Amino acid sequence: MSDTVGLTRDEMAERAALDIPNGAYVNLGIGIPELVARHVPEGREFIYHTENGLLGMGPSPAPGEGDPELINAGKRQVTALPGAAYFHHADSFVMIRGGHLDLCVLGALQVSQRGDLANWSTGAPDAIPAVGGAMDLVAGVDTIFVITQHTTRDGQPKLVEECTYPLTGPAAVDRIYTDLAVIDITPDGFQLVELSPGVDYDYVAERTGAPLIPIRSTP
Amino acid sequence: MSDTVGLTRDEMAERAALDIPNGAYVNLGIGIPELVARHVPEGREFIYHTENGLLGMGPSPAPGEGDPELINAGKRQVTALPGAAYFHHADSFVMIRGGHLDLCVLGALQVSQRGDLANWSTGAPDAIPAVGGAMDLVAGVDTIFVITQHTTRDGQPKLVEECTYPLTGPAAVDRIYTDLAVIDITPDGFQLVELSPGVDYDYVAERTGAPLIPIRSTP
Amino acid sequence: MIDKRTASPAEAVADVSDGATVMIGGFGEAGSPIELIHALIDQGATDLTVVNNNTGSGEVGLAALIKAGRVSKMICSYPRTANSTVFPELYRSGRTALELVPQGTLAERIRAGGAGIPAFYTATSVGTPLEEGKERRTFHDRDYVLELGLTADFALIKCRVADRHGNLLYNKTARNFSAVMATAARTTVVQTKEVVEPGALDPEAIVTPGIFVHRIVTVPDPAHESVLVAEGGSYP
Amino acid sequence: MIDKRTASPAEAVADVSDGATVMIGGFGEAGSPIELIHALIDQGATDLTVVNNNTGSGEVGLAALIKAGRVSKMICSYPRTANSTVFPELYRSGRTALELVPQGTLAERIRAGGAGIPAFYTATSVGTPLEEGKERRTFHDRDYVLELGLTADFALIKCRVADRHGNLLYNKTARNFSAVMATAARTTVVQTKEVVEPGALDPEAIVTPGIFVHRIVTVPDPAHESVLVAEGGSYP
Repeated sequence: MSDTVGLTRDEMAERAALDIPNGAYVNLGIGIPELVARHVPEGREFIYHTENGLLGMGPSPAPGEGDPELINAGKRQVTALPGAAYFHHADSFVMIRGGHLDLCVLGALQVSQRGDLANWSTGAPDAIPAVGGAMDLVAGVDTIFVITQHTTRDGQPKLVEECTYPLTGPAAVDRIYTDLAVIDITPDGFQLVELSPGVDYDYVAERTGAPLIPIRSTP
Repeated sequence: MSDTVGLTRDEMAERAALDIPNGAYVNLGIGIPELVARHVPEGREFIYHTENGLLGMGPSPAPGEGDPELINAGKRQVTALPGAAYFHHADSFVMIRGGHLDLCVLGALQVSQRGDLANWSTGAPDAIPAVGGAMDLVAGVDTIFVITQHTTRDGQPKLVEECTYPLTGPAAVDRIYTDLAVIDITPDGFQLVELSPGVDYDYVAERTGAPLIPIRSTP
Repeated sequence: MIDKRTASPAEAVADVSDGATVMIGGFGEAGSPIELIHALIDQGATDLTVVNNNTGSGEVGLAALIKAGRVSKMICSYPRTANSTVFPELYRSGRTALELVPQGTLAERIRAGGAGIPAFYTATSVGTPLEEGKERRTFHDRDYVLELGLTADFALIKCRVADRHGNLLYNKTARNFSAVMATAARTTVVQTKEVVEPGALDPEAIVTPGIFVHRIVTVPDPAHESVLVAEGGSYP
Repeated sequence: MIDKRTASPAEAVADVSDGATVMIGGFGEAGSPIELIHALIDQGATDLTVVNNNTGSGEVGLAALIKAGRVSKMICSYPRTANSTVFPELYRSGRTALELVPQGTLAERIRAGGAGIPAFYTATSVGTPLEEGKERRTFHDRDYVLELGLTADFALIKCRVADRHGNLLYNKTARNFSAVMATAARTTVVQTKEVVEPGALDPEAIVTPGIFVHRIVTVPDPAHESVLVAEGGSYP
């Protein structure tokens, strides 16, 4: 298989969006998760939350029309849709910590077969530690989707038996969308749900750092 | 001395108002304390807080002009002055518990010489216990004034060595305004500050259930 | 299209089950969702735990719910108000239990429940009979007690205007407990005088964002408890 | 007449003493009170503990305060942002300490400080390296950690419009930490684009009631951090 096997970043985001129920309140992490907002499936409406104090976040403003004080958690300028509401940080995390968001889509450095997530630090001794709202999101939001490349740039698996990087939260992740597959976290470990076009089980399994349960055949 | 010795309810409220500093944020309890609002000394401005969600409370509305949903903690209709703000109950008690109010004026069943306050229950076995916001106010507000008749209707002292009624809070009261006198709570106990017109030390001391330290003579 | 409107008060409270915990907004009559409470009486759920600052007055609204024998426990700060006769009788006869909570602690316990905070410390009630049974702990040389977050199956609240998403504005001091309770219930049901389209409300001024609201019922001309009581009304 | 206006940023921060804890509003550049921060740099107070979600960018505003060596400790959730070079250097050289706090816990600790709550429990950080040194406790079969309320000597914040009493409205997502910090400082200093008379602001829409505000300075046309950084600006 070639280097261009599997989904693009945008296709991964589109695939994840398919699994978000209509009317859901959703927080999108920085990076590929931000792309999910471009792919609302026909007939559905999602309401986006950004932890810096906005519910009803819309797309980027037209050039020259933004307000440097209307930004998202990634500190990029955004817009507010009709029905939006502004609030302060404590109220914003009432929504997160109190379990009011339906779903959060995050990036990952590593996900373990138990759903442990590591996405804030490589633990490198000279790194400036920075956590932001990630730990609150994984502790507070019921359903956590992860979008990530299946492996690191140098080919190491990001889906692993045990995370070696510092955790964002234990047993946090529900489902993982990679360029190669959709994989659920189950009590038995990584459960393959769907293969990307042109990808087969063995290709994914070889690049996964823990056992991968094949798609159950319909009985 | 006659039955009409000492201050009226309204005069007690007027006297207490004299000791409220300009610009103070003040919560007034139900009963005689409510009358304090009628007596803002010349040249001063107080901002009244009512714990059910209003800062900048004004006087009762003109007949027929009230809103049954604009009330004070005593559930009487009030008005909102220019510069008022509405907020919910949790935010209202942030102001109280967080020490943001300058002063609170409360009624009392009993005050002990250490400043313990009892003002919510007589502890009678068939009473319906009801506490409202009194315990939060005494725990959170720095300066607590009490306005009360010096004795009960049957002549028992309300200023006592130890409260026999259930406490609202220990060591809470700073100053007491009665029909007979102004009395401070000090580390040494009740300290007479001022006698009402026509009242002498012995008259007050006889009606006080703990030692009353005389007014210090100017050295 | 996100649309949280529900056809009627009856439909909005149809799934309240026996034994449910129900937070009811209001401080005295300000903010009391009378029409939702009356729909709950009609619906018949019983053995309820009700959270409200008071216990209602006369024989309408919350007092009527209590009088109908549906409330096995009240959690409140001030169960004794003018024209409040229903609760005292049931309480004295042991048919309705009471958990008395200082008003600020009640508001904060509800806020904590909605905020995913299981417990917090407060100085309120330290050294009083209401400290009984609570854990005491010292921080920075002052004593505090541990209080637990409070959540509910349903919150029934009243507002002035809502949009289809459930963004709410209240009327003056009717905001009181309602804006906090909206955050602490699995299902928050709102009666509003008016529903507007998303975008009609200033996003800077919204008090309760729609994420906390699940059902909206329009009651254009809600009854006032004091008026009903003055008329000697009773429900049903 | 209650009037919290102060003549200048310099006057508003004149009494910040060495060793003070200063909360500074803003999330990135949104809500950052640049003019107040620059006045604080001019004023000279040092050995400060600063609470902010980030550590500023470029060499203006918060980053300039850090670069000037005035900050001995940062309490924040995300000290690493685009164009943030000042803090990393001082941190690596050990000249500025860092207390890293998850963003929601930071907001809630500040809110608790303002609310008279010395401590609360949260599930955030359980099972992670940031749990270290915290007390763990189980409620309803889930584990939580104890977090302490956070207060400050000063809060420096920015708003859009204030009245003389200190009632505040903010601009969009510039509200962020500022409205919480206003409650948690002994002295809250606000820079506003505009001051209006009491009564000009809708009492239903006020975000920060005046009780939390002590000094108001008018800065009609505040600088934007991103513009200053793009211009290669540095302060002083």
